[in-house]
Amino acid sequence: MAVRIKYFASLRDRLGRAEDRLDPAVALTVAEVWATLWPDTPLPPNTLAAVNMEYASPEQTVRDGDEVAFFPPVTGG
Amino acid sequence: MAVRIKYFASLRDRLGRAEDRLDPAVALTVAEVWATLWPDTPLPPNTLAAVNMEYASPEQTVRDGDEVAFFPPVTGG
Amino acid sequence: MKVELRATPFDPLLELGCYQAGLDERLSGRYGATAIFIGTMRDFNDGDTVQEMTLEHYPGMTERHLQRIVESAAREWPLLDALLIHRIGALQPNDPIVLAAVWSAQRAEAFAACRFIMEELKSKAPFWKRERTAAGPRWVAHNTPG
Amino acid sequence: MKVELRATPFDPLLELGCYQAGLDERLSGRYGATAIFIGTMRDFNDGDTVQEMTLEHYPGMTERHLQRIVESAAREWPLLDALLIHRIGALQPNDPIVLAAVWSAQRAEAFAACRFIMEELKSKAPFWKRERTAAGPRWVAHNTPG
Repeated sequence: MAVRIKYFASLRDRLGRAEDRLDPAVALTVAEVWATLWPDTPLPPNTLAAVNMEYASPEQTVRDGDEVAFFPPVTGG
Repeated sequence: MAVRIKYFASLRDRLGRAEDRLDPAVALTVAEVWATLWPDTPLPPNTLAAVNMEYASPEQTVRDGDEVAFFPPVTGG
Repeated sequence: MKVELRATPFDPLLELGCYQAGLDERLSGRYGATAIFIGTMRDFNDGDTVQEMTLEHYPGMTERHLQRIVESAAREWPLLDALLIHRIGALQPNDPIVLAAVWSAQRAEAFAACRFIMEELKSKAPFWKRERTAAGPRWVAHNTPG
Repeated sequence: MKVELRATPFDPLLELGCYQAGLDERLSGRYGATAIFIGTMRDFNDGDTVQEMTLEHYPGMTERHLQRIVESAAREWPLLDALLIHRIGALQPNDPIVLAAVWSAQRAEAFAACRFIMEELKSKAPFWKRERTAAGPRWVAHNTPG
């Protein structure tokens, strides 16, 4: 199972990278994807998540081939 | 005492004239101005009145030199 | 702030562009929000085709009330500028009737003030529409609710 | 309906004029109301002078959500047309950021839909602003409430 992870804006700057890749042996939730990649860094408050470009809850299950994104509150307009 | 009276839009068309003049011996209210000029025609429902270009109630007293206007609901914009 | 009656057709976008060019000399970088409303003459109303429309007004009272409406909006919300242009006279379908534009730092007050100006104008400014239809001329009895 | 991201400066009034010229071929005389919002870059924010701004987005997700926001508005209100253009990339003060315009028969739905599009965009479309101030660059933490 392969999952692509993207980070945007201040979160990307803070983490020091824009993308990650994960090949977990078992199905993970969005929250578990983060915890696996960043075991020492709790997900910053107000961070939003998307799976395949749709907003997702931390409990949402991630499937093979999914793209998971983490980003701060949006500030467009 | 001299009072000018103006009629606008559908009300003017209905009355067949745009202006009137009144020289009442005593002070009149807006409603009395109408009743004096049009004793046989009740003020049509929803008719608005203005005194010196400010919206006025039927009870408002009209003074010497005032301009009184009667018109239907406004439909600008 | 500018409030104006126009007896001949006008181009709202051109008016906006010209007005904003002058405004930018004073306010460049200060406004973050512009809310604009344009009212345009339709070729139908109440189920009938409308061929032409005449906008009557009460000279003096109309200008005074339009001015007051814009001033009220500027007292109620922190506006940086406002522009209000309204047609009078004979209009053809698709002719602009009214342009209301407000500039402010942020969007909430721009939206609220623009809406306020239009609702006040519709309910208080002495204008009257007479439509020419196939069945002859008729006065528009009342505005649609906001 | 048109939804577009722009990587270079655009003129909202020119865009509106061009779009409406095409729209008039189909809808001349049918729309009575156009509600427009233009968001412009200010040269100050949170008490500091802002020299430049960069708008980051999430390619793919941003376009999808903008499109969906406009479609939601068109489902909720009887819109005749809508135009939404949003900048990405490097902006200078006074540069337009966003243009939202809707056309409808009457004003209530035009105002409501334009406001809805902006509030949805502000809360859901994945854009992020980074400002350059005298003290260095900083990310804008959140939007002002609508």
